[in-house]
Amino acid sequence: MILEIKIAMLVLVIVCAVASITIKDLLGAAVVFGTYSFMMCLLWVSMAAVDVAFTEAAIGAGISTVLMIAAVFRTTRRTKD
Amino acid sequence: MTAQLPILAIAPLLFGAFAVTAGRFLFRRANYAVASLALAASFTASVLLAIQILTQGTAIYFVGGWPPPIGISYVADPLSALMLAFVSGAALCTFLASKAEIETSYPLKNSAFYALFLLAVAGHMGIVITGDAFNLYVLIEVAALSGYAILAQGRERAMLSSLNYLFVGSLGASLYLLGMGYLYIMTGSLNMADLSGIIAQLAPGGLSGSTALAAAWGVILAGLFVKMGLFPFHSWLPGPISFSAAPAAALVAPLTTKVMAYVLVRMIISVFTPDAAWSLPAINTLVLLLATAAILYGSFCALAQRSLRKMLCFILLSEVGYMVGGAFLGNRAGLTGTIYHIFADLLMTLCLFLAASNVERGTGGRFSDMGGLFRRMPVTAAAMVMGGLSMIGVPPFCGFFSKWYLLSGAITAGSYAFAGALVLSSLVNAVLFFRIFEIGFFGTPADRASPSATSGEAAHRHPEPLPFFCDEMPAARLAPLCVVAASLVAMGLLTGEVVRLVVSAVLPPGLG
Amino acid sequence: MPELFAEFGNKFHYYSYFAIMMIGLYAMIAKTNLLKKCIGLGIFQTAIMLFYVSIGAKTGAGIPIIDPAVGTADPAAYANPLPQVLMLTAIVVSVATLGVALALIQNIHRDHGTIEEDEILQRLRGK
Amino acid sequence: MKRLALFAVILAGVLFAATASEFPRLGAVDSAPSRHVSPAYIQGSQPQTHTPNFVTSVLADYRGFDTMFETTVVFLAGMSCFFILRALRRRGITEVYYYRHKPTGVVLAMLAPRRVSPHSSCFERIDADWTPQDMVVETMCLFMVPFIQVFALYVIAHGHYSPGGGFQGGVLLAASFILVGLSRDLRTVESLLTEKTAILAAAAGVCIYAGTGLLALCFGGNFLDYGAYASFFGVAVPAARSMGILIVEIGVALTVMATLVTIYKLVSSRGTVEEGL
Repeated sequence: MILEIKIAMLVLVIVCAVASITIKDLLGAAVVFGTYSFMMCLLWVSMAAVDVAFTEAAIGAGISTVLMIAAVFRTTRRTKD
Repeated sequence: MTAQLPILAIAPLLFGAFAVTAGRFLFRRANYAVASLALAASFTASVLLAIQILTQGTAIYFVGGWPPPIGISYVADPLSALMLAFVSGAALCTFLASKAEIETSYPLKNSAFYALFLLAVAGHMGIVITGDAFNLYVLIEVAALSGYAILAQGRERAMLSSLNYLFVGSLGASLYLLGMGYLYIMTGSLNMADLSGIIAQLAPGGLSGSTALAAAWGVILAGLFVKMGLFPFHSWLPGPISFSAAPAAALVAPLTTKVMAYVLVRMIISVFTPDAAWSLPAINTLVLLLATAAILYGSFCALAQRSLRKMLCFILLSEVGYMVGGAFLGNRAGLTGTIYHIFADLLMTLCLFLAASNVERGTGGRFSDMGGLFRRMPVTAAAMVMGGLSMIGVPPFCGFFSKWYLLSGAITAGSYAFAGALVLSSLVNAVLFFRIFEIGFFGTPADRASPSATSGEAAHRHPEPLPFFCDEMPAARLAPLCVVAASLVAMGLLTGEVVRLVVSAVLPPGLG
Repeated sequence: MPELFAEFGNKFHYYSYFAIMMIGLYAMIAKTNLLKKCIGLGIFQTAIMLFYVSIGAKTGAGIPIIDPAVGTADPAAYANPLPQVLMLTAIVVSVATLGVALALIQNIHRDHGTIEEDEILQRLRGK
Repeated sequence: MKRLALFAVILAGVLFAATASEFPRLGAVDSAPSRHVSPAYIQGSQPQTHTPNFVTSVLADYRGFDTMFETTVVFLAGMSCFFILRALRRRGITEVYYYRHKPTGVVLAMLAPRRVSPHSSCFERIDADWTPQDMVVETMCLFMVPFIQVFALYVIAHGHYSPGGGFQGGVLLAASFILVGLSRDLRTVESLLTEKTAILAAAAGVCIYAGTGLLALCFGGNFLDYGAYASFFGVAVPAARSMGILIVEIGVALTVMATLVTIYKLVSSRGTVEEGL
């Protein structure tokens, strides 16, 4: 895989990680965390780890995000940090 | 069939857990019996395994028929076989002793509790016997995840402290995983025996020759310390154990910290080998310092507590300091003391927590409620005296011998601060327990507003002389407690045998 | 100096994994919101998985499924399957932990009406 | 506090970065992990287990014991959520059910013992926070469900030859149920896969895995040694291992599906399994 793309994906992963812990809206944070997982999954495809990427796409970006959104929906959306 | 014993010790727990889960819908009344049967089968298998290993020597079991390092292996050496028997025995005693409490603490959900309990025990037993570093991580998670769930039910703060435990525990397990990643990237193997050989090749003169291996050791230590609650990482430990319902605390408190200390010893003996593990003076000094601090911190915080279970939690913290400190004294006596203390402390903690749950049920957990304890609950109080004396370190009990080894190790190593902390902590323990004994023996019985007699309006007005066995628990709860208390003495009397057959058998012969 | 740059170029991905790990750790230590802590834990665990998966990568290697045109004579033609298997396990463990954490958080919200840790502690102290 | 945490974290990061000096560079073919154990998997997978996908053979056979405990962890997560969150209804608590009259849109609130028959043609039960739903979204989502499930079964069954296997297939199966829950309501999911069925299926899945392992003892193999079934199936050892892998993958998929649906149901309804998202 081309190195520049890999670097770009790493940067995106870091940006998503920072964004998901700084966003003050928990629903937004949960969705950005899903994006983070999906970026991570792309990075793993670039490292030839297709099984792991498949699992991460299904579990990390799919089910985890749904569970987290359900929890936000049943608790509260606002936070002060 | 004897070759299959290592797996037969764990399989009953797994199948028992699945059976009680299904049993919630199929044979609800028999669930308690099924769960105890699974625990008893597992205990039998592990005792048979321990006898076999102690007479015939180490056995290695290839799971799936694949030889290591390709497959996963179970290593039953004298240390792990005896520890396995102790863990399953402790779980069986806790389970038998707290039948009534499980049924009242978790109404409608007791089948789920049985399943979680059995899987927690299976996880701890797997940690003890596995010979594969990554399998250890998965088993740590099995043990921890069930622990988070069963500790969550209890008084109002139980949920929050259990969640805190979940965060810290997952962090610790992740750090262990990271440390294993360091080892894997340097060696390419995950099997403990294989790892040990490759590490000896890569860093013949000790870990200081390789930054990555030294870092691996540091990260693994950090993860294990977080999991076992050594001093600066202790904040998660007192909360869940003191706020949760009694059966969960009596299971988790004796097992978790001891099994993690066992993993530490296993890492020193089987993965890094003692020479390499002790080859970094900076880590040794730091860890000894932390252990000393943990002993002092635990002891002094225990002095400030007003309730029995909280006090025991802080004693637990100082005991972690004993085990970690002994493992890093850098000599044979210290490591012997640590290994012996893992067994001794498991028994002592189990005895005290079982007694404490009886006391809490009979009179209430605060010291002020415990007046007249010796008259009201003589058997429980006697067991508590035995546990307390062992914790202080009075000779016929096993607590004395572990302290003896640790002290001699500390003096050989010239680490007088650690030796001083050990002695001081014994003194503090004496103060703590004699204070309880004093309240229990000379204190006046509080009004009988105990859980068993809350409607005692009449008792207020006509205080009658208390009958002898008035509040004592039924025999089903006392029998396991008595067995554990008796084993404190038995373990103390058999110290020589244990050290000769178990500890000397696993320590490398050339260890100074 | 050029050696230092070359060293950095060879190792930059390790540095970025540690950076992601530390972002997660920071969230777990400094954030008071319990869900944010969950997200921090997730980030920390994923960074460790990334570290493992990168161990298994090989330059010019294909995915770890037999390609009949290549055969298995040369192991360097396939990525290392072992770290991938380990991380499959770790991913599943992390979602299990997340599920339990969310269940606990909901119960905490039911009991205390908030999921900010400092507010809950204040209320408990107030009682 | 935050500054201190930031400082500590940066310090730890620098310490970690300092330890990276001895690591092999990314993609090194001659690093220790590439040379030591993994070639045995790459070269042994096809002749020993008849499985071209190394990840599947390592996951379910060479290191099948890890995977068994991993499945146990999933099962444990489901039981933990049930134990922590499930609000089991006791008698004597009154609840309100809401029913919507379809032709007019009038909503009835009824106290618990009384309820409209679930088969009523003109009333439908709705959530307390019900909002009008878009028919297009609902219909399309329900239309997708069978395709997702067929793909999930393909992923499970084809795990030997392509990326995928029990976990991924199980997650996809769970996702199909969750899609129903998101687009329709939780009661439809509950009627498709009741809590009792889900818990029994989760236990059965792990039992299939552990039972496959334990049964091997009867045929003279070690725990999880699928090769011991060769005489039973009447095939060669590698083929027996391949079949064993398939059986345990099915168990894994069953557990993962049932557990994830259970967790979703509990988390989205605050433990009552009455009203979802």
